[in-house]
Amino acid sequence: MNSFQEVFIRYRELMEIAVYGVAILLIFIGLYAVLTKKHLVKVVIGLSIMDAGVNLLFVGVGYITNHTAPIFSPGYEDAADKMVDPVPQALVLTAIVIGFAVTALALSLVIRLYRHHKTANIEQLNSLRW
Amino acid sequence: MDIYVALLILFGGALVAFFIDDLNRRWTGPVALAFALAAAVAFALTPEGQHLRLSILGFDLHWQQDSAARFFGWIVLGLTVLALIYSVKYMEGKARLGYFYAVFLMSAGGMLGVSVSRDLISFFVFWEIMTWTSFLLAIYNAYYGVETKGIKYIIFSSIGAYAMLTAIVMAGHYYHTYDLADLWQAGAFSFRSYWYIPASLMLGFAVKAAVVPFHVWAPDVYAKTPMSFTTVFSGAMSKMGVLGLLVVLTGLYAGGGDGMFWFRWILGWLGGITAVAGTLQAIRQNDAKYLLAYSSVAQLGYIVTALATGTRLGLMAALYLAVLHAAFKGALFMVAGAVEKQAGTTDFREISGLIKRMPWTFFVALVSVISLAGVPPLGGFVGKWLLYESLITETHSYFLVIVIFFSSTAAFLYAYRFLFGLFLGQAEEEIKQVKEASWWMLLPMLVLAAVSIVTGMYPGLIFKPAADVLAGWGLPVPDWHMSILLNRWGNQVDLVTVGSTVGVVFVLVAIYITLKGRKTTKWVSTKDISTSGEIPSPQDNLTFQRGFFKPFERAIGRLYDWDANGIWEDLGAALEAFFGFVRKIYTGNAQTYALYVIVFLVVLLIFARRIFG
Amino acid sequence: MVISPVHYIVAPLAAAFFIPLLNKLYDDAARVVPGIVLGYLVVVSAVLVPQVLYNGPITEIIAGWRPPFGINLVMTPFSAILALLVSFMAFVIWLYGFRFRRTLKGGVVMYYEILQMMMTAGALGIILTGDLFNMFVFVEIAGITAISLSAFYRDRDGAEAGFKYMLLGSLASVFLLLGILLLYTQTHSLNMAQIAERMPAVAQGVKIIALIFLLVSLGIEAEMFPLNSWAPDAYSQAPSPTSAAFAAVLGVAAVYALARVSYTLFDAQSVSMFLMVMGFLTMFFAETAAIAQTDLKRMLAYSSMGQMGLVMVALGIGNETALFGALFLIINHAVIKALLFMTGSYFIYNNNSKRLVALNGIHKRLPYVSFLFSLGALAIIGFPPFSGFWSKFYILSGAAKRELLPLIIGILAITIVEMTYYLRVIGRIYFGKEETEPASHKPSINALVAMTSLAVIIVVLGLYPGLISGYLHKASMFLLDKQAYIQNVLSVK
Amino acid sequence: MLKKIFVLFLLTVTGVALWQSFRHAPFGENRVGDVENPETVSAFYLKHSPETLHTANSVTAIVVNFRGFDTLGEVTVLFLAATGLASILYRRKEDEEEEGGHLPVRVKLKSSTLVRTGAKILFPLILLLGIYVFVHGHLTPGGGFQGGAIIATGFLLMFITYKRFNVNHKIMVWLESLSGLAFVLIGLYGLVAYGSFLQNIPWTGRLNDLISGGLIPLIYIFIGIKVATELTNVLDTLMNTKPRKK
Repeated sequence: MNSFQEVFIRYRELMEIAVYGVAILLIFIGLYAVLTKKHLVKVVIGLSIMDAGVNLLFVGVGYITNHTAPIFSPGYEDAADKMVDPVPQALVLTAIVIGFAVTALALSLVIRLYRHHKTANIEQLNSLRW
Repeated sequence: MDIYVALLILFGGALVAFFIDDLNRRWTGPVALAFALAAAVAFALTPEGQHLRLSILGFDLHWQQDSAARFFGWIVLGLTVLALIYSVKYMEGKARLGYFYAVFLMSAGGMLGVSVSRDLISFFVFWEIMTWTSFLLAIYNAYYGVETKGIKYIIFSSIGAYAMLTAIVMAGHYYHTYDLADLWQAGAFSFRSYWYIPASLMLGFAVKAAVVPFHVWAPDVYAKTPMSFTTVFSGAMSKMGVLGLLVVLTGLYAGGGDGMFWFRWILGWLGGITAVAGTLQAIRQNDAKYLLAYSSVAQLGYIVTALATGTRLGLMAALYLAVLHAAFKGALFMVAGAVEKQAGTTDFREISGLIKRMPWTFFVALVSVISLAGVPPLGGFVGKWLLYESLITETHSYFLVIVIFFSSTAAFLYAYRFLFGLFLGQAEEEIKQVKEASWWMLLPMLVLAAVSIVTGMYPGLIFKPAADVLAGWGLPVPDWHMSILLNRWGNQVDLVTVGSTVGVVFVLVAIYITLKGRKTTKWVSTKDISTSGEIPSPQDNLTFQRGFFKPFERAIGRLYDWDANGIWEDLGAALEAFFGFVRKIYTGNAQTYALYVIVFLVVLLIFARRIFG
Repeated sequence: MVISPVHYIVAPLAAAFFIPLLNKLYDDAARVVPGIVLGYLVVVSAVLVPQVLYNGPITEIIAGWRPPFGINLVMTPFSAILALLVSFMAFVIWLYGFRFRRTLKGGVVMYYEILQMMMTAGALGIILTGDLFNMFVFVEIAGITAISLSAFYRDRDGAEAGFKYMLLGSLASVFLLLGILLLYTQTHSLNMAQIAERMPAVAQGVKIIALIFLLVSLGIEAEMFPLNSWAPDAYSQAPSPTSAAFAAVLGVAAVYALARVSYTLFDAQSVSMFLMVMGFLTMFFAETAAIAQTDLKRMLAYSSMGQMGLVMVALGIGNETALFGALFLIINHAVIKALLFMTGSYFIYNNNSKRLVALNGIHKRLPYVSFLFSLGALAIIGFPPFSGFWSKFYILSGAAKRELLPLIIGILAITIVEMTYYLRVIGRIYFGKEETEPASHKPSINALVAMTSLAVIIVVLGLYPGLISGYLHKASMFLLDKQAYIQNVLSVK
Repeated sequence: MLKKIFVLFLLTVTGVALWQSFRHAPFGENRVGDVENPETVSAFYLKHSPETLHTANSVTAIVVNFRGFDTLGEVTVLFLAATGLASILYRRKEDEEEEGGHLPVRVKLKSSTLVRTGAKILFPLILLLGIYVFVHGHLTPGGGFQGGAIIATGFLLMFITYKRFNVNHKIMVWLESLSGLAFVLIGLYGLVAYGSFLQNIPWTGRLNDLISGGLIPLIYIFIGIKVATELTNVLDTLMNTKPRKK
């Protein structure tokens, strides 16, 4: 047991704040950008940051103190009960890809909008209303 | 013959008529007529008392050919057949005939269905069919403002229909049945248990019967629908409201008649007010069609008042007037249609003196107007008599009698206006070419006029089926005689004597006038009467027909300021403005939309336990 | 190969991957293949739905791992009927659009066809899957196709509609992920049956918050007020067959997801009030906004939102009668709204304008299409004898059973608003004064077949609802029976 | 300003709610449970990944086999995003005229010699790394998605460096379609042969062998190819200013 792990166990509370807190903060920041930034690309960036936050939350939830990556490399064949939860990691892989797809699509829409409106200000996009 | 045959014939005929129009436009009318006749035959052949029980979606539907079904069914089918005979010529050369006849037949089918339905589900289904088909006919004439006014009819009808629907689902919940007989048994329409069930049912029926303040849809619709359908519209469809009210009344009687007092009071007065309002409005109309339309509203007011008494004579009066109103108002709308078809307009300011051009039409108009005014010896008189008698001797509502009496006296004014405006007076140059209507149009008019004449002498012809209706549903039945009216003090009137005396006098006078001829004088145009000191502009039509009853209008002047129509229109405009304001929440800004989502989320999070706890 | 529910997903997927290749060899492949696939799905439904209805639910194992561990597809009577509906509607919409898209040139047709077909596949996936995260994946498939299709016309408004949908859709997916994650941390499972089984042990606080996240995210997809602001834009800017599919395919799936989450994962009692209130508000705001629209497709879009609101109200009422009504209404809404969009698009096509004013007197140019539109309008208002009446009646009866008199009155009052604007349009079509007479595009034969078949369904179901009512009763009963669902899924070996 | 404060308030409430609810799942707590008698899905996967599937990387086992259906959906999402992107951004002659012809999508500046030479050397290495990653997806961290993404970055490098660099669309379409199709077909093979879509073949080799895990490496290779072509396609569409060749 190295010193890092000792520190970790002692300050588990702190780590919780660090990991969950950062993840939630990322969601927070992303949402803030989505809700207040006027530039379309910034809004899309906000969405990506949100995605990142959620993904981090996924990975954080799957973590188990002192456990290792869920890979049965040579020498770790019987270490199944010493591994972290692999399911959130698999899910996060899917979530990342989907996040990427949405971001790409969003950017293409931004390009399209910019071509038509000659501006990327989100407040200018209100020809459809009521 | 099974009970559904007549209905199937009508609805099938609608389909056939719709598609046959594409083949040959000339066949559409006769084919529709043939189907209506076939339906009438089928209806006649259906034995009394036959039941039909269906199950649809687990609801038991119940149709019955009882005396009420026959009574109202014949009003519907009789008028439909006559109106279709009339339509063949009246609608000749108009556009969208397939549409017209198909919807006409469906509408008749809906009304017939309402007449035979003895459970609330099929009653409502047919009621709605009748409503939307009649709406499609009401907007048939393209010039009618569909965007605003045309929609008024369907909105009011739907308010009524949905009030009914509310009552129906609630009744279904509380009593686990939709069958009328069971509901009557269970006292579902009593005001004691769930007062809103009968109340909202009656609201629904009152709207269809055009009772104040829900009458505003009626004048426009009656006047603007093609006259051949207005006949049915005013003559038969409004009677479906009467049928409905009768259904509720039956329930009240079955439940012992408790809690009836205020219902009787309110409905009776609403009927009285309707009668007065309709009459007063009719007096100042300048268009024969509008005059008749308002008059219809007023007549329905009498019927509703009669029903509201809920007494033996009152119920009899209501049923009797229902038939008579169908007869004379049907005939009068046909007259208006004939004049419109032949002379091009029904505006009093445009035409006058048609008597020589259209003598038969005039005869029908004369008979029907006399019957409408309730003057002996024609049928209308008997109905009025019964109404007064029930109000005076049975419910002692003397104020209401005064109101009704005022209204039916004032009705003389518009009755005269109608006759004079269209037929009497001096004939203008431009109507010299007008010809009498086709015999296909005159025939149904004469039949309807005959009903007024015959019932004037033998009202028992209608008393009998009406008494059957009342007896069949367990309502009180008065004594009745074939041609003798009784009153409480034992006096009696022999209607045959009265009728034949008046008839002989009428014939003698007619012969005298025909033989003597009328004096011929050089008259000036009625449309060029000099104004006292005022300078008329060229557009002014200076006929004396303008402001015909000016003094009368002046006398009751302020009453006209109460315009229910305006109130409803303001309400509608206010609602639309409100809706227009509400939809501004869709601002078009993507960020605002995202903000809505987050606000919604946060509200849910804050009140989480309250909402989902 | 025995027909099984997985065909619903695999056939469109394989076709979607295959079409780009085939399109190189044969020009029309992109237009024909989706039809074959969707037709095949209808056949699959025709085989599977009777099985499900008579022999009970089918649970299909995927990758050979039994339910709580592997992903599985569950075909309950409820989802089977919706799957049949969705695949049939998708096929009809494809048939309708077959020649319509001749106007599009080149490779674009291929993109369009793939996206449209995959939207159906996504919706079917949502309906069939028994796994919560898998549902998220399918929601995303449906969402991404829907966004692309909203912006498909590449004009200024299309891109705007797409962007709005994208923004709200991304929020929805983030919330959905958070909800799934919360449930996962508490129940250690992603299988809906197992989550439902373990739900009672979950702390109330977490449960409610997870529920809120799921409801908000599915609410966005199911067009719940105030989350539905993307809908009018997307519906009105998408190509018309897509608008029809939004209502008939995507809407169905979204409502299904909402129903499944609130009925199976959570307690129907606790969301009852919420669904009723929000459904009613959805109806109110949508229908009142519709009345002032000047654009036909936008009007239809708002009307769609109103119908979804009514479905939510019915789900909230939550007794068997109301659920029957809800299911019937979903079917009606899909069929009728698709018909309205189809016919409406011919009006637009002929006028080169979406504006309502342009509809004046159009029945002279398109008599049959106008007739069908009017039929649809009358049906969706709920006039008997069309099918719309029965669903409304059942929902009201359900409300009456819970003695919710104000709700009944409210629904009916809003129906009057709805009636007003639909009848105004009918009035315009038949009696409006015609101003111009541009060249007329008569509907092609395949579109006529598609529209007529929908109209026939409307009339037949209205006159003889007994045709399907037995199945719908079974389905709605099954939706209410949470334990049966859990049992069925978890007992599979 | 007021709006920003309001937004901050909203976000605070959301954050607090999230924080509160994730407190119910303490960080680092063992929620997997007993692996030998699995109660949770995670334990089940950890048990069966080495025992039944003989796949060293249990995340890969989950992604490709246990929850392979998700992955199929995920690949589809990517495919659909590429399709949607193409449908939104494809260019016609008319558009160019409408929009004034030129668009500053491709980098206008010429890259320096250093960059160009470096890219030339790095590109094959990046491709190799990508291929390595997805071939070893069942043994080491990484897999089809990661490998595909690495390959796509190689193409991105080339796109940025060389203005005239173009991928061969024909090959791309073939690769893209065939790899996707292969994934579905492998799944269908499971359905036909063993009665369950995507079911693995019984022969799964030995743990930690290169050829082990049954069909898992094969599927992951196809996923890798698919992702690589898909991402490259997306990049190509986003960067390309010229009308697509047909």
